[in-house]
Amino acid sequence: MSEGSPIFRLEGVSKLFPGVKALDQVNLNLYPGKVTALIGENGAGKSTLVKTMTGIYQPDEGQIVFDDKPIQFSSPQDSHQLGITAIHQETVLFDNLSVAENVFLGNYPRKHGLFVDWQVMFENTQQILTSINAEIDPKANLGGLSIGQKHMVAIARALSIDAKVVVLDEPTAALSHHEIQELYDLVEQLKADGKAILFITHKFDEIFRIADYYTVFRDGRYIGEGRICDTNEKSLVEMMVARSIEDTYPKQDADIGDVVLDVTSLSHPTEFDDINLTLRKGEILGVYGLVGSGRTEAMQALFGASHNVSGQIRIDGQTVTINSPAEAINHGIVYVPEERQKQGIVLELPIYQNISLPQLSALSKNASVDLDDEMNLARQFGERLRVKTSSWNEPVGNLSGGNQQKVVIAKWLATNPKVIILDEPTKGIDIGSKAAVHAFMSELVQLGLSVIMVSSELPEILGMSDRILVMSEGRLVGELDRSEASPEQVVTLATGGVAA
Amino acid sequence: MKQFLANSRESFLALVVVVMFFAIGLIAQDFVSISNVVSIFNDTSILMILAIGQMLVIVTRCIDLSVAANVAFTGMLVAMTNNVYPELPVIVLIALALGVGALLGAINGVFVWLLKVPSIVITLGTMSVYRGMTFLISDGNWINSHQMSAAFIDFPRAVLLGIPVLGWLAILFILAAFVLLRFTEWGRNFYSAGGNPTAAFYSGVNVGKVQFYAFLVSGTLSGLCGYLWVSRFAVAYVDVANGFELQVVAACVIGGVSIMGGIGSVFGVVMGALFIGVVNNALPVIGVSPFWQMAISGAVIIAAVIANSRSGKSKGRIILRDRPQVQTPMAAK
Amino acid sequence: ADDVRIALLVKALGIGFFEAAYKGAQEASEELGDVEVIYTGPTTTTAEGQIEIINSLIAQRVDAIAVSANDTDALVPSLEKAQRRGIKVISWDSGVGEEGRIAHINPSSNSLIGRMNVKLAADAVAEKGQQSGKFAILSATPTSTNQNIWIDEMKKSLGEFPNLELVDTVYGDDLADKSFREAQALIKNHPDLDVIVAPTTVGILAAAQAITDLGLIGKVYVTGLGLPSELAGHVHSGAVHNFAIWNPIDLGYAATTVAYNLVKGEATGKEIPMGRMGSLSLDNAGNGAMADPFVYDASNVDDFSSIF
Amino acid sequence: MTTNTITKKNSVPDFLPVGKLNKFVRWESFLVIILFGVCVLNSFLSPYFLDPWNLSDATFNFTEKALIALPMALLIIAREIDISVAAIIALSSTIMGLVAELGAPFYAVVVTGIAVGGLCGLCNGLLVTKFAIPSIVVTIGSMSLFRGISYIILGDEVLKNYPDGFDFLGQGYVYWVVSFEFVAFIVFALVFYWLLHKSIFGRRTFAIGNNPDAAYYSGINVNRHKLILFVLVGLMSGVAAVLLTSRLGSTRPSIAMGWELSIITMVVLGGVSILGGSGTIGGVVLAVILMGMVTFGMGLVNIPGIVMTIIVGLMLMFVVSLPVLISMYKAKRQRQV
Ligand SMILES: Nc1ncnc2c1ncn2[C@@H]1O[C@H](COP(=O)(O)OP(=O)(O)OP(=O)(O)O)[C@@H](O)[C@H]1O
Ligand SMILES: Nc1ncnc2c1ncn2[C@@H]1O[C@H](COP(=O)(O)OP(=O)(O)OP(=O)(O)O)[C@@H](O)[C@H]1O
Ligand SMILES: [Mg+2]
Ligand SMILES: [Mg+2]
Repeated sequence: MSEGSPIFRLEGVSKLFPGVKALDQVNLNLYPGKVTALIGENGAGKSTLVKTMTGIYQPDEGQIVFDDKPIQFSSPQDSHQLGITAIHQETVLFDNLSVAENVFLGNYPRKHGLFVDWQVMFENTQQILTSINAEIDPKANLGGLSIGQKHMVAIARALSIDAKVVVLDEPTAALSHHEIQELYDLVEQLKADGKAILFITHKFDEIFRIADYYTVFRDGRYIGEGRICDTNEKSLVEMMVARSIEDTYPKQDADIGDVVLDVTSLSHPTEFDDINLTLRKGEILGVYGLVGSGRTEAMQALFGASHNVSGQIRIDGQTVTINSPAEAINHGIVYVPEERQKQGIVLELPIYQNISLPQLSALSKNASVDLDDEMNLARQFGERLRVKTSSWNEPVGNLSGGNQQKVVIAKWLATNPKVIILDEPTKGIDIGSKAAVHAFMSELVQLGLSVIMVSSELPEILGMSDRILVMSEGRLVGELDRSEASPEQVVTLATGGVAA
Repeated sequence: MKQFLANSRESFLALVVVVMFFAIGLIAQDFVSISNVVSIFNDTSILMILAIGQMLVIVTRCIDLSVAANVAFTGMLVAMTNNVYPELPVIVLIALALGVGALLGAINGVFVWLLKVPSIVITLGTMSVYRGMTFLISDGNWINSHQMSAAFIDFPRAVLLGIPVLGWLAILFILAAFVLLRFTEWGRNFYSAGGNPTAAFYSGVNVGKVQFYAFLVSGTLSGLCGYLWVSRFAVAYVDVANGFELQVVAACVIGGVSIMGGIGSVFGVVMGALFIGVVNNALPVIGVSPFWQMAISGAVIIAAVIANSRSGKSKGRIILRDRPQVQTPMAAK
Repeated sequence: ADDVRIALLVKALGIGFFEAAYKGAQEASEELGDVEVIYTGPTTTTAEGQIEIINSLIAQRVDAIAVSANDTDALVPSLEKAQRRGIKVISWDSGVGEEGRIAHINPSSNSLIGRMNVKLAADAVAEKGQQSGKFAILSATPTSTNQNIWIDEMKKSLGEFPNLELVDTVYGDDLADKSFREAQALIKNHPDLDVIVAPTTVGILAAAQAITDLGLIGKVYVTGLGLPSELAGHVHSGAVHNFAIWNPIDLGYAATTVAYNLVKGEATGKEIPMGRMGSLSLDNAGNGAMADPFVYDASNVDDFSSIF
Repeated sequence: MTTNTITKKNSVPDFLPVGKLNKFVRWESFLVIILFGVCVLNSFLSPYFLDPWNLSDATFNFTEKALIALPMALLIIAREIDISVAAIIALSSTIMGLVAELGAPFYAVVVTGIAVGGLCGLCNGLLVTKFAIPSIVVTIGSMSLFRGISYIILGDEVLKNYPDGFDFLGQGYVYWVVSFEFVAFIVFALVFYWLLHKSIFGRRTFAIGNNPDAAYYSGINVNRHKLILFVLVGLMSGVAAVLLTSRLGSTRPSIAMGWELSIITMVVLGGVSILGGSGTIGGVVLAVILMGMVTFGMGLVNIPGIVMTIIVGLMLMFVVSLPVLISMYKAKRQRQV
C-alpha cells in the first residue's frame, strides 16, 4: 500500500480493562518522516494505544515491532530509551519543579557520571524552548505557567530526547490559533528530520493539513488505514462513526429576547480589567482569545469562583452579588469548566451522583437523598447527551475523556439554568459528539437559555456564535456580530491588532 | 519564582530562629554564647537527623510515624548487644544500628511499595509493633549506664574542633542530604515521585520504589538515632522517645515541607528543627512555668505554620501586562 | 480449694521498681502456697489503661486487686465496682481514694520520704565539704501525685536543714530527653547549684548523665530516689554520692500477703498480718506505712544492684 | 446499605493495581467474619467471656473512643483529619470540672463540656479553612495547645466535685446490663449512619473527599462543610469528655492521653480510606467492636498490654493489606488462565 517500510508497528494488540475491551486486535504502522493521524470517536481507544506504545500499559495480546524487531516494554523508560516519546492527552508534568527539570526528568544531563548538571540542563532547555518559539524561563517553576505554556513545556520535553517516534495525543486541544500554527511548523520540522509521527486529533482541518496517513479506530477495533490524499472528510467520518454527520455547526436561529445578563466593569487586580458584556435570552455569545488572555478567569469570576473581583452583575435587571459558585447556581448561572478532571467531575463517584451533585437539596426530602429521583434525572440528561456507558452507576473515571465532558454538561443542564457558560466545551470531543454538543446548544437557546461559549477554535466560534467577544491580555478588545465576523478579523483582534 | 519564594520563606524562618535566640538572650544573659549555640545544635542533632529522613518520606507523599518506635527498638537492641558483648567495637554497633533501622524502615517501605497501603496506616501499625517488640526483647528491663561500655557512651560525646561527634554527624547528614537531593537523579526522584506520581511514572520513575527508598533512609537514620539516643542519655528502656515522631513531623512542617508531597528543602528542615530546639531549650532557661510549656509550644507551631502558609500564597501569574507593580516570572526574554 | 487469685496491678509494665515488687509477690505466693499472682499493667502510665485492666480483672473474678495507681481519683469508680462484685481491693506504693480500697500500703510515710530526700541533699553538700548549699528538684510530670506530695513534704522539712536552700523545681515528665534538658537548664540558670534531687528514676538517671556530660562530677551531686541496679554506675562514677529507695521486693511481698489475708478474712479491724514482715496497722483512713527508705552508697550499692 | 458503590480514591494513578474488593466480599462482611472468629476464640480461651455483665463491662473500654470515631470517619472521608481529639477531651473535661466546682447543676456541666468541645473543633476548622493549612499540621499544634491550656488551668490539681447524678452518664445502666454509654453509642451510630449514607450532607462529604475542586465548582461550600465536620468532631469529643469524666469521676489534664491514635486506628480498620473519599459507618462500628473484643479477650487471659498493642498493630497492617493481596492474587490467576 505504501512505499517505504514502517519503523514502528503494532500487530493485533489488545488491552483489557475490567469490563471494557479498550483495544481489540488493533494494528498501526508509523513511517519515518511521515505523519500518521489516528482518528476515532471518544473512547475509541486512542489514548490507550498511546499508553501501550509508551510502556505505561502492557498489552494483553499482540506485539509491538520496532525497527523490524519485536519488543516488550516493562516500563515507560524502556520505550523512552528506544526513542519513543509522547505528549499525553492530559498534561503530566510537575508543578513544583522548574521548567528545565520538567523537560529533562528521567533523562538528566550528568556531570562526573553521577551528578545532575544544572547548568547544561538550563542551557539545553533554553535552546529547545527558543527553537519552538516559547518564551518561558527554564528556571521558572512550572506551577506558575498557564495551561498553554505548560503544553509548550510538554512539547519541549518530547523534543529533549533524540526521538525516532513522536506521539502527539490531541496536542492542539489546549492551544490557541497562533500556537497551533507554530506547532504545525514544528511537526513539519520533525518530519524533515525523518521522525515518525503519530498525531491524534478530532479536528479534520488539521488532519488534512499535516497528516500523510490515517488510521481509524472504532470502539477499540481497527477499521482501516490509508493515505490522506486518497480520501476525503466525508469518508473518514463515515469510517469513524459508521454513519454520516450532516453538519458540525448546526446553528439554528433562535428568538433573541431581553437582556438576561448584564455585566459592567468586571475587574480583577491582576487577571482582567473592565469587562462589560450583555447577554440576551436565546443568544450564544462566543468569547474568543488567545490562550492566556484571561477568558477563563473572567468566566470564573462570573461564576463566583474567583476572589477580589469588583464590578456589577445584573440578572434580569436585578443587581446580584455572586461570591461563590453556590450563589451563581442559585441565580441560574452555571459553568462548564475548562479543566474537566480537576473541576468538572468527581471521577470516583458514579455518573448519577455527579449529575445530581449541584441540586441535592432539590432532590431530597428531609435532608435525605431520594435515590429514584436522582437516577431518573441522570438517565434523562445522560441519555439526552448520549453518554456512552453501561450503567449510570458506573464511576465517571471509567469513561473516556469525551464522555466525561458530556457528564459535566448533563450535570449543568439538569439544573435548568438561565445562563450556561461553556469553557472550551468541545475540547477533546470527537466530531460526532461535537456535533451533538453543538446541536444541543442550539436546542438550548431555542428553549430560552443563554449561552456563553469560550472557545479557542475559530470554526466553532464563527459557526456557533450570535455575537463574538474577543479578549486580549485581560481586556475586551472587540465585539463582532455573527454576520460581520470573518476569521481574519477575529484573529487580528485577538493578537492585539485593530479590526479593519 | 516560586523557588525564590520558597527560599525566601526559609530565610525568613532562619531569621526568626536567630531573632528568637537573641530575644531570649535579653532575658537570660548566658543564653547567647558560642558554647550555648553549640549545645543547642548538639541537643537538636538527633531531631535534625530524624527530620531529614522524615522529610524524604513526606516529600514522596508519605509519612513515617514509626520513627520514634524504631529509635526505641534499635536503641534497645544495640544497648543490649553492648551489654552482652562489651568488647564489640562501637563501629560494629553503629553498623548494627544502621542495619536494624534500615530493616525496620524497609518493612514500612515494602508495604507502601508492593502492597500500596497508605503509609500513615502502615506506620501507625508498625509504630505499635516496633515499640511492642522493644518490650519483648528487653522483657521490660532497662539498660543503664553502668551496663554500657565506656566507648559506647563516649563516642557521640567526643569533641572534635569544639563540636561533639553527635553534632558532626548531624552536619554530615545535612550536607549529604543536600548534595543527594540537589545533584543526583536518585535524589531528584523524591521530588518528582511526590510532586506528581502519575507524571513520574510516565517519565519512567518507579514511584513505589522511590517511596521505598525514602522509608529505607528514614529507617536507617532512625536506627542510627537509636544508638545516638541511648548513648547520649545513657539509658535504654521501652518508652525511649515516646511521642517524638510528632516533634519530627512538626520540624518538617515548620521547615516548609509540604505534607502534600513534592516540596521541601534540607535547609528548611534544619531550620524547623532548630526552631523547635531553641524553643525547647529556652523555655526552661527563661523560667517559664512547666505548666505553660505545652501550650506555648502548641501555639508556636500553629503560628509558624500560619506564617508559612501566608507567605507562600502569592499567585504566580498576571495577565494584565500594564500593571507592572508585580514582576511577572516569565517576563525574562 | 481453688487458689486465691491476686492481681498485682502496676502503673505500667517495664518499670524496674515494679518488676522487683513482682519478685516479692512471687516470694509471698510460694510461701503461702495457694496463691496465684497475676502481674499486669498498662503500656503507658495512664488511668484509662488501668481501668481497662480492672474491667478485665473483674470479669475474671479475681479475688483481690492490689494496685499502684496512676491517678488517685480516676480509678475509684472502677475499684468501687470491683468491690461491689466482691473483690478485695488494696492500693500500694501510689494510692487511690479511700472509697476505692480497703487499705493502702505506703512504702514509707510520705513525710519520711520527703525528709529523706532533703537529708540526701544535705549529705551531698557535706560530701562537697561545704557548710551550706543550694539544691533544686527535678520531678516527673507536674501531675504525678506522690511526687507532688513528696515535694510538699520536702519543703516542710526544710526547716530542719537551715543550711540548705531550695532554688528551683522543674519537671522532666519522666522522659529521658526532657529530664536531661531540664537538668542542663538548672545548671545554666543556677551556676552555684550544689545538688539536684530527683525523686524519680528517669529523672535521677538523666540528671546524673547530664552532670557527667557537663564534666561537673564532684561539683554538682545528684541524688533522690532510684533503684540500685539503675544507679550503680553513677554511684561509682561519683555523679551520685548516695540515694535512697525503700525495698520494692518487701512492698510487693506485703501487698500480696495483705491482699491474701483480706480474702481469707484474717484481718482484724486495724491490723492485717503480712507474713515475715509482721503486721500492717492501719490509721483511720486505712493507710499503713512500712519502713524508712534505705540509703545506698558506694559501699553497699553492688550488693543490691543485682537484686533490684 | 444503599447502592452506594464508592470506589477507591483515585489518587493512586490508574495504572497501579488498586485494592478493590469484589463487590460481594464487602469490607463489612470481612469484618463480621473476623469478629465472629475472635468471639469464638475468646470464648474458648476464657470461660468468663460469654457473660453479659462482662461483655457490658467490656463496652466501657471503647464507647467513648467510638463516639469520636464516628465523626472522625466523616472527617477522614472528606480528606481531613483531627489528631487533637484527645486534647479536646482534656480541655473540655477541665472546663466542665471548673464549672462544676462553681456549683453548676448537672445539665449545665454537660452542656459546657459539649460546647467547649464544639469550640475547639471550630478553632481547628477555622485554622484549616481560613489559612488553608493541612489539618494534620494544624491539629498537631492544637493538640499541644488544648492540652497545654488544661495544664495551665489545672496544674497538678484535680477536679472532682461533680454534681449529683453526674456519675450516671458514664457508670449508669439503662436497662439490665445495657449501660447508658452503650445506648448513647448506638444512638449516635444510627445518627451518623443516616448522616453519611442517607443525607445530602453525606453525599457532599463523599464528593469533597474525592474531588474538592469539582465539589466547589458544583456549588458546594467546601470550606463551610469542612468547618461543620470539624465542629462535629469537636462536639462529639465533648460528648466523649462528658462520659469519660463521669466514668472517672475526676479530671486531670492528662486525661485520655494518646487516644487519638486508637481512634484513628478504629476508623481505618473500619475500611475508611485514609486518602479520603470512601468508607462506611457500618465498617467503623464493626471495627470498634472488633477492637474492643480483641483487647478484652486478651485482657481476660492477661496478655500484657504491650503485646496487645503489637497484635492490634499487626491486625491493622494485615487488614489493610489483605484486599491488595487478594486482588494481586486474582490478577495473577487471571493472567495464568
Ligand atoms: N484505566 C481505565 N480503566 C478502565 N477503563 C478505561 C481505562 N482507561 C480507559 N478506559 C476505557 O477504555 C476506552 C478507551 O479509552 P481512551 O481513553 O483510550 O479513549 P480515546 O480514544 O483516547 O478517547 P478521547 O478521544 O475521548 O480521548 C474507553 O471506553 C474508556 O472508558
Ligand atoms: N499561574 C496560574 N495559577 C493558577 N491558575 C492558573 C495559572 N495559570 C493558569 N491557570 C488556570 O488554568 C486555566 C487555564 O489557563 P489559561 O491560561 O488557558 O486560561 P486563560 O488565561 O483564562 O485563557 P483562556 O482565555 O484561553 O481560557 C485557568 O483556569 C486558570 O485559572
Ligand atoms: Mg484520549
Ligand atoms: Mg481557558
